[in-house]
Parts: sequence; C-alpha cells; structure tokens
Amino acid sequence: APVAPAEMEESTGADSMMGGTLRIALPADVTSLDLHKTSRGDDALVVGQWFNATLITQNSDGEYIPYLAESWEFSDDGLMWTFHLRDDVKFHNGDPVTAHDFVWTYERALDPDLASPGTGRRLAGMTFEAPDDYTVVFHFPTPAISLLQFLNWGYMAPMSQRAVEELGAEYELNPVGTGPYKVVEVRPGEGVTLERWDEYNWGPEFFEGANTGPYNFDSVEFRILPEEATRIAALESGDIDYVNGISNPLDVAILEAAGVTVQQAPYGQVRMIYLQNHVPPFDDVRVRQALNYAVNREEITQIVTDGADQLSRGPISPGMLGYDPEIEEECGYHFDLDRAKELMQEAGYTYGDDGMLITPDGEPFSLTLIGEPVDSGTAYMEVLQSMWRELGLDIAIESTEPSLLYPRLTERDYEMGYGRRGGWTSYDYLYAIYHSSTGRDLPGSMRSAVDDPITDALLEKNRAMASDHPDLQGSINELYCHIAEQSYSVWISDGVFRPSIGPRVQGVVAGPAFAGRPVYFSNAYIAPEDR
Amino acid sequence: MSEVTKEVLLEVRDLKKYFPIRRGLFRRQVGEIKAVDGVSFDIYQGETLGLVGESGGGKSTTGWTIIRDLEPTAGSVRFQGQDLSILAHGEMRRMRRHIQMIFQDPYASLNPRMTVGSIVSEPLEVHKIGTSDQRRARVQELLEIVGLNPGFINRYPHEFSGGQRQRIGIARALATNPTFVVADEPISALDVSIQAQVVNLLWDLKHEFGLTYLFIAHDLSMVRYISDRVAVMYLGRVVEMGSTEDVYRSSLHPYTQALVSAIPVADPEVEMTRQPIILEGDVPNPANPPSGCHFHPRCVHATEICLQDDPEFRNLGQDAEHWVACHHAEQVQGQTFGN
Amino acid sequence: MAHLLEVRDLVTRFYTEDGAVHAVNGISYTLDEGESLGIVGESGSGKTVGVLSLMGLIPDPPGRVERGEVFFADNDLLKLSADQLRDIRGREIAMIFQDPMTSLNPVLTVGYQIAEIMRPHLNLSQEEITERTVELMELVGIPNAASRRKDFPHQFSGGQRQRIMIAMSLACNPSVLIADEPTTALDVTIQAQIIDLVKRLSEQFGMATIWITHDLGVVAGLVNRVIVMYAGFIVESASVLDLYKKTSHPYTLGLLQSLPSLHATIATDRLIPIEGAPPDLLQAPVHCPFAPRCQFAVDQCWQENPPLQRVASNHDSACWRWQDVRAATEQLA
Amino acid sequence: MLVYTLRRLLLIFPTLLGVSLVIFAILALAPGDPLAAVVSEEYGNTAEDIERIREQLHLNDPLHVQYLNFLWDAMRGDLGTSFRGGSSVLNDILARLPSTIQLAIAGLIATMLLGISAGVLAALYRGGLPDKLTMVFAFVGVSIPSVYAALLLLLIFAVELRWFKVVGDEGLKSLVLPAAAMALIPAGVLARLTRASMLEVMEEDYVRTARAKGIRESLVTFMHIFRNALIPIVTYLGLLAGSLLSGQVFVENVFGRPGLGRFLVDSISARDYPQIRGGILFVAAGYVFVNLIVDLLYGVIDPRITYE
Amino acid sequence: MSRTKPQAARGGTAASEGIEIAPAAGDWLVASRSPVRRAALRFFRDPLAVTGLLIMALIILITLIAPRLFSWEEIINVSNATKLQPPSAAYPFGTDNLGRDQLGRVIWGGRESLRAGYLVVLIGLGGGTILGLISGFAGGWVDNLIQRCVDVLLAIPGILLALSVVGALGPGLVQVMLAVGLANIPDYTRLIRGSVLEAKENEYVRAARVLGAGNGRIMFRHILPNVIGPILVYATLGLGIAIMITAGLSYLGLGAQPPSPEWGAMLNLGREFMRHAWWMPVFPGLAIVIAVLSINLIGDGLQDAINPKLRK
Ligand SMILES: Nc1ncnc2c1ncn2[C@@H]1O[C@H](COP(=O)(O)OP(=O)(O)OP(=O)(O)O)[C@@H](O)[C@H]1O
Ligand SMILES: Nc1ncnc2c1ncn2[C@@H]1O[C@H](COP(=O)(O)OP(=O)(O)OP(=O)(O)O)[C@@H](O)[C@H]1O
Ligand SMILES: [Mg+2]
Ligand SMILES: [Mg+2]
Repeated sequence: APVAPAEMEESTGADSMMGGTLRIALPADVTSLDLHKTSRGDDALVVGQWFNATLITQNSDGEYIPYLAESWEFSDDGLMWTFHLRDDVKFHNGDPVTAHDFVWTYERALDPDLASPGTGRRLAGMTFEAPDDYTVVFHFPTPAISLLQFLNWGYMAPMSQRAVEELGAEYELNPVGTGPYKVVEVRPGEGVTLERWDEYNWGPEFFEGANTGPYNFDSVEFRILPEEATRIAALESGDIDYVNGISNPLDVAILEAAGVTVQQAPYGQVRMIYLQNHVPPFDDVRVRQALNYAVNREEITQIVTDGADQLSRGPISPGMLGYDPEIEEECGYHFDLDRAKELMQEAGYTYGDDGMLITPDGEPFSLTLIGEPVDSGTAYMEVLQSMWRELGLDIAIESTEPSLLYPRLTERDYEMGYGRRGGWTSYDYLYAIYHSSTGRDLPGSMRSAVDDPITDALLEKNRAMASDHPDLQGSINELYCHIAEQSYSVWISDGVFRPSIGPRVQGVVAGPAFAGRPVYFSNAYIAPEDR
Repeated sequence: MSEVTKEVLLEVRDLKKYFPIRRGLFRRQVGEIKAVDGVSFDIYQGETLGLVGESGGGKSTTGWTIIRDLEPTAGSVRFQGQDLSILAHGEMRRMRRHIQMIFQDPYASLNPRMTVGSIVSEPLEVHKIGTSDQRRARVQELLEIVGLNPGFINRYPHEFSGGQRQRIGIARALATNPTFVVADEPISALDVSIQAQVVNLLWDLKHEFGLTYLFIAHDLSMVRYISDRVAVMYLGRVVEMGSTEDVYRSSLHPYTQALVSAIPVADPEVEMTRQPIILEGDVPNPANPPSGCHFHPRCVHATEICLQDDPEFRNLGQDAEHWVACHHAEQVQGQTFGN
Repeated sequence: MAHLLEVRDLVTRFYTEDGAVHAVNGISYTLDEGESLGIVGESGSGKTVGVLSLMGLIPDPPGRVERGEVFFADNDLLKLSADQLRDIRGREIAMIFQDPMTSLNPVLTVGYQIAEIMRPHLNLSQEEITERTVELMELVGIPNAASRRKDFPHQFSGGQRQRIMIAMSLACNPSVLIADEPTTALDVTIQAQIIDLVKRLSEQFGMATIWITHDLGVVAGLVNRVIVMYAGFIVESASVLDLYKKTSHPYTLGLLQSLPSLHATIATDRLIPIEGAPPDLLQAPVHCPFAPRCQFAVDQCWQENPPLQRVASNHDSACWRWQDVRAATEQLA
Repeated sequence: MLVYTLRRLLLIFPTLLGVSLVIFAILALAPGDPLAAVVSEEYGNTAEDIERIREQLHLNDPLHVQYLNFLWDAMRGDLGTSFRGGSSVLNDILARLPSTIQLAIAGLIATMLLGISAGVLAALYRGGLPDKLTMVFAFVGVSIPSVYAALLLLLIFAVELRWFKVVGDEGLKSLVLPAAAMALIPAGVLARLTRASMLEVMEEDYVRTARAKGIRESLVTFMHIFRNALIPIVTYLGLLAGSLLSGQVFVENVFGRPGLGRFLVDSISARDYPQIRGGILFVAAGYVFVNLIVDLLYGVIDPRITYE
Repeated sequence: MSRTKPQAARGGTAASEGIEIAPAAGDWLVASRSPVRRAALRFFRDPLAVTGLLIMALIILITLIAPRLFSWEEIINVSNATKLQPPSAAYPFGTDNLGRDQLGRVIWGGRESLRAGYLVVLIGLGGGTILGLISGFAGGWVDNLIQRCVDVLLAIPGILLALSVVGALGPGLVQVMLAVGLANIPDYTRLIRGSVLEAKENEYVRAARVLGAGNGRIMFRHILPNVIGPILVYATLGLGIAIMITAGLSYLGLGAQPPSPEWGAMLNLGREFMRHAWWMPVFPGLAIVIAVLSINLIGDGLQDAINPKLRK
C-alpha cells in the first residue's frame, strides 16, 4: 500500500538525520588503539569519544553524569568507590559488558609485563573487585576523590577479554569497544575508519535533549594530517569536517570566512616556567617572586596569541575546575617591574652599569631556560627572555625536542624549564607538581622539587574532597594563595582550545572546557544535500 | 749490425692477449678475440724493430702488453733481464721512466684539461727529474725539438691540429730520456717535413743515447728507412721477422709480399704503373681465426697442409736471422716482388 | 659555373685569449664531378679547418668563418639554413674525420653509428639499413661484420675505427667525399683496397673526393689535382704530375725533399726536413708566411705576401720566385 | 657481469648487517631517551615504573645482547614491536610501503620530466633565455624548502582553484600535487646537473661527426650529447630514488600521506628504536638495490665501464 | 714569423729582423701564464661569474659588519607594538611575529647560515671527492667496500647521524655541521665515482699511467679536472639545502639557539605566518636564493674556466 504523504515526510525527516561520513583530521599517527599501550592525547580523540564508553562522563555544565555506570558512591573514608553498571551494554563483538570485564581490564593495565605507560600508571596502588556482575569496586590507598574525573578519560574504558585474547597482536588493528562507533579499518600512518554501531543506546545525557541512541553519521573517517596548514586548508576546502584545535589565532579569520565554526574555550593548557625550588638561586622565594612580577602577562599573550589566551596569574587558571577570579585578583601576580627589582635587591642582588643583575657572589646573573620548540614554545621563551632582560636577568634559551629534553629533566640538568601541559583541567594537577611525594628525586616530568609540609597538607585535604563538598572552593582558594605566595613556578597563561567544525556538520554542541571532550557529536548530523 | 755483440734489451716470449667478447644485458662472455696470439721476439739494445702488418693485427696490443698497460693473458716480457710481469706496482712505475710510449691516437691520449706545458713536463715531475726551472727549460727544448713553437706551452690540446698533437705526444715520450720507446704510429699524422724532423730526432737519440725502439707503423717506406729489423704481424701472430733488407727484398711470407707490393710511391709516374698484389678473400675474423695457417684463405700458395697445420716459425736466414711462419716459404721466396 | 663545388676566398679564424688564430686565410678552389682533389701541407696549416668551414662545422665560438662563399649545386653553403644544410651533410657531402677514436661516439655501437647516417637520407627499411651497414663494413674490410656491428668503438683497432668512419661516409653515396687523412692508420693492403673502392665509386657515381693526406705516395697514386697549404694559404695548386715534376713553390719542394728516397736507410742518408719553425698563426700575415724558412727568400718576400698566381695552365703558385724554384726542381731531377 | 650482479645481490646481506651495526652504534651514541615518548608527562611515574618499562623494552640489556637478539629476530623476518604502541614494525612499514613507492615513482617521473627537459634546453641555449629561466627555476627550487612548495601548491590548486582535493582519495590524481612538490628541489638540481654534464660533452668530436651526418639536431642532442652526459644524471636519479623513500617527510606531512619518511622521522624523534632500525633497514635495502641498478646502468650507458 | 725565437735564428735574415713589427712581448706574456692563472683570467673575464663573486663578497661583508648595523638588542627585543608589520621605510623587511626587525635579523642570520652552509658543503665535497675518486678509480673490492659503506651511510637519516655525532662529540654548532657534512659525503661520492668510472677509460689516463704517473696523480691531475664540472654545480646548489638542513637541526635543539637568527630557522618560522605575513618567509628565503645564486654563478664560472674547450 502506498505510504501516506505525511508519513513519508516524517520518515524522510528522521532518515535525513542519518547518513554521511564525518571526516576528522588528526595531527599525528595513531600510536595504538590498545588502550593500555598508549595514552597520547591525539589518540584519545579516537579512543575516548568514538569507539569507547566510560563509566561516567561530564555534561555540558561539567557535572559528572552516568554513562556505563548508572550510579556510584564513595565510602566515608574516601578509600572505596562503588559503581553500579547498566545491564544492557554490549561490546562491539556482541558480548555483554559485566563488572568482570572492568576488573580484568584494569588488572591487565597493571600487569607489569604489559608495562602500560598511561593507564597502568594512573591505576597504580589501586585494587579492584566485582562483587557481582554489575558492580565494580575501586580501592584506594589514600583518599583521592578528586580523581573521579579520570574515569571520564577514554583510556579507562572496559576492554573485551575475549577479543583481546582471541586476536592477540591483531587486536590493535581490530579493537573492540562499547562506544557509538566500531573500528572497521586501521591504516597505519594514514587513518582510521569507524562505522556506526546500531546497537548503541546507552548514550549519556550530555545536555538536555541529547540523543542517547545510535549516532547519525554512517561512518567516521579519521585522516592523519600532521601539518596544521593542511588541516586548515582541508577545513577551508570542505575536505575535512572537524579539527580538534587550531593553534594560530590568526587562522581563525580564514576559517570563519570559509564557513567554519571555530569555538574558543580555555583548555587547561597551562604554560609555566618550572623552577628548581631547592637549589640556588630559586631556593630564595624573593627571587622566584621577582620572576613572576617581572612577567607582563598581558603583553606576552598579546604578542604570542593576539590576546586570545587567558592569563594565568597564579597556579589555577581560568580553564580549570576550581578557578576563582576573585582570589586570582587577590593572590595572583600583576606585572610590576619595580617590585621585582626591589625583590631582587632585597635578595642581595645588585645592578651593574649595563643594567644587568649581579649575584651576591659578584657574578653576572645568567640562567638557562630549556623547553620544547613545539606550539609556539620558542616564541614564549624568546618573549620571556626579552622581559627578564628588563629585570636584568640574562637568559640563554635551549630549545630541544622532547627526547633530548627528557634525560635532562630526569637528571635535573636544568635551571628553568618552559612547559606546556594540555588537559590539566582541574586544580588537582597541583598535587602532581607541588606535592613532596612527587619528589624532587623522581625522574620524569618537569617538577618543581617542592618539599613543604603546609603545601602537602593543603594538597591532600583538597584531594579527599568530593566535587560537591561545600568547603571545596574555600579550601582550593587557600591552596591557591599559598602556592602563589611561595611562587613555586612562573605561571603565564592558559591556552585556548579551538575546535573547528566545518559547515557540513550541524547540531554540534559545545562541551565544558574541563570535560576533556570539547564538543558533543551525539546530535550532530550532516544535511542530506551535503553528504 | 754485428750479431756477436748484440745484447738483448727486451725479450718477448709467447705473449698472448685475448679480449673477451661480451654480449647481452649482463654482458656475458661469448667468445674472445685473440688480439695477440703467441708472439715471441727479442729487441736488441740500440736497435729499432719495425712492427708492421695488418691493421687490427695486434700491433698496438702487443705494444700495450709489452709495457704492461694491458695484463698479458699469457707469456712473459723481460726488460734488461727483468721479468716485467712480476714487478710490483711501484717498481713498475719507476721502470716507466725507462720505457715510454708514443700513442697512436694523438687526440685521445692528451688530457684535454691540461696545457701542453704540463703534459710534456709531467713525466719529469712524476719521476722527479730536475727543478721546476730546469723542467721548464727542458719542455721548451723538447717542443722545439719536435717542431712546435715553445710559446705554445700554455695552450690546450684541442687548439692544435692533429699533427701538432702528435708532436706533443712525442715530446712527452722523450722527456725522460727513456731507454726503450714503443712508438705506435708516431709519425703517421705528421706532414712529411715534420716526419723527417721526427725521424731524424729519433735517430739522433738512438745514436747518442743508444735508445731502442719498437716502431709500429703502416708507412712501410718509413719503416724500411728507420728500422734495423722488421717484424710482420698478421692476425695476432708474427709471420715474418728479419733484417729490414731481407724482409723487404726477399720476403718469405706471401702476406709480406703483398704488403711490400702495395707501398705507394711518392712519384705519380711510378704510381701509374705500379701493380700491387690485391689480397683476395675476406679479412679473417680474430674471434674465429681460420684453421691452420691464419693466412691460408687469402693466400695464392695455400695447399692442403696450410688448412691443417699451424706453420712453424722457423729461421731460414743464412748469415742473419730471418724467421718466417709459412709452410711454403722456400717456394714463395723465389717469386719475390719488391721494387 | 659547372663546378660541383666552388670555394671562394674562405677565411676562418679562432678567437682565443691570445688573439685571433688565422687558421684559413682566403682559400679558393673548385671541384668537379668525379674529380679527386688532394690537399697536402704542413700540419696545422688549416687543411682540416678549411673543410670543416665549408661543412659549417667550425665550433663557434671560438671559431668563425669570416668571409667567403662555398657554392654547391648553386647554393652558397655558408648561407643555407640549418635544415637545408642538414639535407646536404652526409647525403651530398660526406666527411671522414681525421681522428677515428674521438670522432666515434664511445657509447654507441658502430653499427648504430653507421646506420644513423642512412636514416634521414635514404628511404630504407630497418632491415635494409642493417643489411647495408653490414655490407659497408665488409666493404671496408671489417671481418665478421654482422656480429661486430654490435661492438663499440673502443673494441676496434685504430685502423678498424678509421674504416668504420669510411664506411659511414660512403653509406649514402655522396656526391662529394671529404676524407681527412683517411688511411694513415691503415696497413697498405687495406689502404690499397680503400683507395680502389673510392676510385670505383668515383667512376661509377661520379663521386668527387677531397683527400687530405700527408702521404705523398697516396697523393701520387690517387688524385688528379693537388692543393698545397701553408699557414692557412694555398701556396701551390697543380695537377699531380706538375706538382711533382714542375714544383713551383719552395714549401712543396721542401716537402718532396723530406721524403726518404727509395732504398735509402737512415744510417746512410739523412732526411732533409724544412729548416725553421712553423709559422705563428696569431700574427696576421704581412709578408710571405714561408719567407722565414725559405732558401729563396728575397726582400720582396718580406714586404709583400705573394698572391696565388697562374704559372702554367692549371698550375698556380704563391711565390715571387716560382721560376727559380721550378728551375731548382728540374735541376734536382 | 651476471656474476657481478649476483655477487652484488649477495652483498645486500653484509651491507644490511653493516647497516644494523651502524644503527646500533649510532643509537647508542645518540643522546635522547625513548622513555620520553613512552611515558607521558602528566602523573606520578615512580622510579620503579620507569625501571619496569625500561626492563620491559629491553633497554637495560647490554648492547651486544640487544644487537644479537635483534639480529636473530630480524633473520626470522621479525623486526620487533614499536616501543610506543606495541605495533609490529614490519606491519607498520609494509603498510606504508605502497604509498611511499607510489609517491616516489611519481616524484621521480616528475623530476625527470621537469629537470631533464629544463637542463637540456639550458645546455642547448647556453647563455640564452631558456638557460636563464632554468637557472632561476633551479635556484628558487633549491632555495624554497619543499614544505613551502607543498603548501603553496595545496593552497593554489586545492583550496583556491579546487582542481584537487586537499585530502581524500582521487586515485592517481592525488599523486599530482605531492609529486610536483617533491620534484621541485630535485628537478632544479637535476636541471643544473644535466646542463653541466651536457656542456662537458657538447664540444666532443663525435658530436661534430654526428652533425656532419646530417641527422636531425634533436637526434644529435639526445643520442650523442645527452646519452654521453647520462652518467651523473643517472647517479643523481639513483640517489634521489633512494632518498625519495625516506626523505620526504615534509611532503608527506603536508599531503597527509603515510610514508616511510614521516615514519622514520617520528620514530627518531621518539627514539622508538625498533621502528628506527626496521625503517632504516628497509631504506638501506632500497639504496643497495637502486645503486646496483645504477651501477648496472653505467655499463649500459657506457660500454667501456666494466666491473671485473 | 717565429717570434718566439728572439734571435730569429734559422730562417731569419737581417732583413727579417728589420721588419719585426712588434716586440716579442706578446708571446712571452702568454708563456708566463700558468694554467691556474689562465683559468683565473678566464674566470674574471666572465661577467656573470664576477657578478656572482661580487654579490657573495657583498653578502659576506654585510654579515661581517652586521654588529655595526644592528645591535644585538635590536635583534632580540620583542614588542607587541611592532608585531607583524609589513615592509615600510622604518622596517624595510617588515617585522616578525614578535615584533623584531627582519632586516636586522636577516643580516645577522647570514653569519650563522653561511658559515654552516659552506662548512657542510666543503666537508661533503672534500670527503666525497676523495672517496669517489678512490672508489671509481681503484675498482674491485676497494670500490665495493667504499660503495657499500656509502649505501650504509645513505640509509642513515641525517638527523640520526647528527644526533649521534653530537652524542659522541658533545653539542655544538660545529659538530652539527660536521654531521650534516658527513651525511652529504655519500652523494658526492656516488656522483664523482660514476663520472670517474667513465673518465678512467679515456686514453689519456692510460697515457699517464704509461709514463709512470702514480695513482694519486692520475686521480687528481687527470681524472678530477675532467669530472669535477657537474659536481661543482651540485655542490653550489647544495649550499641552500645545507642551510635548510642545519636550520632543521637547530629546531631539534642541536644547532644555533633562539633568539639567534638563522635564515633557515626564520624560513621555518615564516611558514606558520605565510598566509598572514608574506614578508616573514620571503625575505630570509630571498637571502638564501641570492646566496645560492651568487655561489652558483661562481660555480658556473669555475666550470667554464677549468674547461678550456668551453668558450663564451
Ligand atoms: N679550436 C681551436 N682553437 C684555436 N686554434 C685552433 C683551433 N682549432 C684549430 N686551431 C688552429 O688552426 C690551425 C689549423 O688547424 P687544422 O686542424 O686545420 O690543421 P691541419 O692542416 O688539419 O693539420 P694536421 O695535418 O696536423 O691535421 C692550427 O694551427 C691550429 O692550432
Ligand atoms: N678492448 C678491446 N676489446 C675487444 N677487442 C679489442 C680491444 N682492443 C683491441 N681489440 C681487438 O684486437 C685486435 C687487435 O687490435 P690492435 O689495436 O692491437 O690492432 P693494431 O695492429 O694496432 O691495428 P691498427 O694498425 O689498425 O692500429 C683487433 O681485432 C681489435 O678489434
Ligand atoms: Mg694500433
Ligand atoms: Mg687536420
């Protein structure tokens, strides 16, 4: 029987949302799609948002909401977390997802033979159990409720034991997840193709009216385009629909002229200078403060980012959970060269005829600043060099690639380090760099070598508080002012993240800065005429 | 030429040089050209041995092999009693001061990037003879000797005509006052007046310094004029050898006879009446030489035996040695042409 | 005007850093069908440059044909376009170059190099060309031609290379063959064969030849008329017989005297070369170029360069004292 | 020659052995820590973590043990797994090989077309307009880094004119821009090299002989001048063919092509030793092979060249 | 007319002396010129080569006096107010993304870049020439050995080589240039060897051997001048490439460090701004083009000068 016109229209209306291919540009090769073999941020885009689902996630207001877990609770001492799972979730291979899968997955990540560099490390010290098929319990050595956000991290998704064991080495080319799309093809060096998984119906309510069923695009195509200019050109020409970030603010205008929507949000991408707090000259708080005072943050962000980046006057910047503009105004640093010079003189430094500082030992005051050249790093270092020259400090820059930098950091073979860290979306990052347990002797990342009981106590107190704890903000502010005063680092700015969406794609919803998920695609679609 | 006091300077024994023939993409060897195929002779101190013969007969190759620029396939060369083929590289190099060569090809054998001065003084530099001023003077002297304007020392070979280049090559070969010179067609590119100059020069040097020559040439009248003895080559072998007079006047080998009869004479009247023997038959292929006597397909005297047996190289001379490789030398001798 | 080839007042110079080399200084001669013209002379006297000039093959720079006309089939070769000249080169006027090693391309097989000349000029199929190549190689006495056609120049002896050049030049049955010392590297039997071959072709097809050589024996046996060159000038031009018997230029006389007499050996009588050094072509000649070496030179010779003048029918000489020279010749004989 | 070829082919093995030794030596000398790329920046690595990972990656084994293990595995066709993602190095390379070779061939063809024709023209009209134009083209070519060339081509032909897609598979068409970008520098070099090499032979006597034959000037140019000028050209093209396998990181980056060049550079900057070793071994095999072909070609180009 | 014989001995009569027009000076002048001087003469008569030489001299001069033209402060001081200004009277080359005067940076940049470029090319050319000559000339196992080493070296990426040289000899610009130069050697070796294989078959090589010349002499005096032409051209083009490569290594942290300007580094940086500030890549790029151009003109001039057959 012929279909009534009204019905037809409706059905085409519904169908018209479905279809098309979303093309996404990735800046670097996908290292691995095995969740435990990498933790790179670039891969996370594929891993987290598209083919995996996590226990919890964050909505567009930044609140934690259920995803694979329907609900969860913390023990009173904060050492035990319990998650109650949905019972209708399936892996892409059709197997149901149970609590045992979670436990198996996390224990795999902790397996020393696997030596998982990312996930495993985050889970270090924890134990897991599955009292029943749909309950997962985490045990912590110390209270760390603020770590809840990690569970929104794509690498914490469950893996199918059967698939991993059956496929062996082939698994990473055919990973099995629980997200809205499944991987159909991995082309090393070139890209990844995903296909909609029609059984997906456990989508979270990211925002009001969010689609919780299957997504609209028939497939998602990731293309690796290492050159930023190419990504921009591809957006411009319409050959790519989505790019996760545009670094040069000048390019925004070009893209907008081509109909591309460029969102700009602070990102928790902290730029700062790490100081070796335990050795001269940085064992003197006045020197550290002088450095912070001598940085003209307005000027530096103007020069390097045309003023697009948010300033970081202290340890917590605008893109982070726990940021409070008032406390920043009160305890943060404002450019004050005279004050900086005073501080230096108080610390026993003098000025020579050429306006340059002389150390108390009578030597010219010169320091080395090391850092990576990526992402305007060199520009920041050069501007700082120029600014601190005004203070009378002579800086030599050593800008080197990461693998050359790393051993020097490990050996502490540097005085000051320029760092830029993406994805530090919460005040909790302070623990990682200023808590004494992260110790001055530990190898690895840039550290500040702080060993201060007051700082430790404040950090631990914050860590044990749940996000809805009423005293949380006050406690964070206390921490902020203490660290700012101690001036452990020189904080500069918080980068802006610019997800850019091509004109073919409709219905994209912006996410919160600190959700690690800049935009939501659950309702997005490609208009039929553009497919 | 008093035989008793003859001192052997160079002794060539059963010298062979085969060139591989290669074909195809991988240049597979499909055969060999026996360019020199068992040549033996002595050259005496202070004499000039003329080497004549068929073009392509292996004269240059013999020369090259003697001075060891080509490694012989077999055989030995002794110079002043010393076996050259066992000399170490450095020793051979020092030896070259005494053994020099004038090249057949006056174009290719001069480095186009070097001036005449540096070409001619090179042997002196190499063997560290004289100071740079002395060398310069010597070069000027040599250029004059060979009839070149000494003002040319800074010119490059391509600025010269063929004969002028040949003279540069001669000057180079004579620079070190060598003992023995392989002269491969040294005068064929020169005009007769210069030929006369050069021949006189070679003679003077020989006279004064006891220089010894292996004189390879096609100009039989010049060979006759300058040589003490002559060897005739045909298809990689010496077919006749003896004193110049004997070889020219009473040739024992039919090929020599044909050669001698074909010498053009610089007199139009004589030329009009001269009747050279025109050799019949195909020129043989050195890759696949005829059986028996190599010359038999073109020889009017050939008989059955010539098809089968290699003729022995025998001495038929009476007071002077006169070697020939022909089964019928005795008959042939009677029918000497000659002019 | 019935001449096949007529060269008028050809002047060629090389402009080098040291100044202009006056290689050819106004030479004129003619060549008729079937005729055989010999050019002899001092080495470096401009024989090669003279013929290269008329073929348009002088490297420019540094060389330049300054003046002159070369008529061939009513065309001035020096004024023809490159295309027109191309039709004549190889087809109508073929040349054998003096040096067979450098004149053959070392990286191409000799067969190819012979075949190449036929392609533009003769309307032959590939097989026919190959056939003719082999035939030509055999004609000049290269054994086993069918197989050696595929060899490269360096695999041939000097004489063989020269024969390949000869084969090449004969490939298109040219009307004029210019042979620059074609037989110097050949043994006399082959030389005789080649000369025979060329003679036959002349008779058969009316091919005219210009034969540059130092071998006065070859000149005597082969050519009808001889031009003697010295320092870029034609100093004498005569029929063969006249040249040898009625020599009218002291340079020619010198040449003839330089030859070894028939049965002489060096031990008994020494050759008599022409005294003195060859001329310096950098200097523009003002007097007779041979004067510095001339036994006959008088004041006039130092003041004026003698023009080529008729001394007998078909006999020209550029000497003020040609009569004395001739007298001396006759006296010698 | 056949023997020579076989011997040369056999030499691939000692050469690769040499390569592997040199890589090990170089990697041992090269500063930088593979852990930097393995361990990411953020949180609490303990010293034990680091140690465990080092142990896991066999970075603590003595060098000769690492080398022998590598050799033993390599002989069985196993090039190990990446430090970073754990992927099979052999698979990683094989996956990139087709695209790399495609682009290399396209680049080589583009280089030859552009470079040789420009060089021949420049030599023939030495000092004239074509010569000057080639010269300018060559200088601009070698002075513009290929990444600019690639970007400019992309912006002009893909973004402005829309003749090509910026990304996306268009079959052979998608090779055009990358090949052109890749060819720019080498074509400039090749043009100059061709010119210089041709100038060396243009005055040779056999060229005069060829002219005297009355053959077309184009034949003179190609059979007599160009053919005799081929040796440096072929040598350069051989070098180029090898470098196109691994040296095209910028072009690969700009056009988003999976190539060995980017693979190598990425793995070097991450000090991903297994990937570096595997990648270089492949590239070395490529060079050995290409250079063998070039050496054999020498013999074809100039029959006087033999290797005995 | 044998003017080279002052006494005009043989053919000359008293009369001949009388009409010698000019003194014999001309020929003796010719005779007094050595081949090197003749080549030099030819070189200096070539207007293009002289232009190249003059430009290069000028560039070097300017870079030498750079500190007098622009102070170091001017080169490194950043300012938002002057950021990304197009070329103007005040800033003929415009300003860069940090507001620094590009003219000053280009001038200062030549110091590092040219030094690096030349050193790299010289190492590559020198090493490659010697190895290539030996390899091609000796043939046999020597050739095989050298060529297989070349294969190895070719396969090792330049960055890695540079890293390991720095690892072995410590960091520093000279080490990096050494490494890049080293990485260049195989190219030159192959190029030279190819030509040597061909050139050594020439008869004049044979002639030299026969007259007793040693291998070194044959290689350097006879073969090298006949094969160097194309390689010279390659080397002069290599200057630009060397400048870019050393800049790439600076980026890794191996070479010159910011804010010290370098043409290659400036050009690299300019890429980010090529759609917004054309002058950022264009001026350093132009500097490289001009340097390469002038060195090439010199190279061409040299090639012509040592090739006596080629005349303009
Ligand atoms: N490219 C050149 N540059 C300068 N001078 C040259 C050049 N080519 C030839 N000459 C000069 O021109 C003159 C005539 O040379 P040509 O080759 O015609 O002599 P030729 O008579 O053929 O001598 P030969 O019999 O020795 O071959 C010579 O003096 C020579 O030096
Ligand atoms: N490199 C080579 N490869 C192959 N065959 C060669 C080689 N060199 C010479 N031949 C051959 O060896 C034979 C002898 O050559 P050679 O040059 O010794 O002759 P020749 O007597 O000097 O002749 P000519 O008088 O013509 O110079 C010839 O048939 C020649 O083709
Ligand atoms: Mg010979
Ligand atoms: Mg000549």
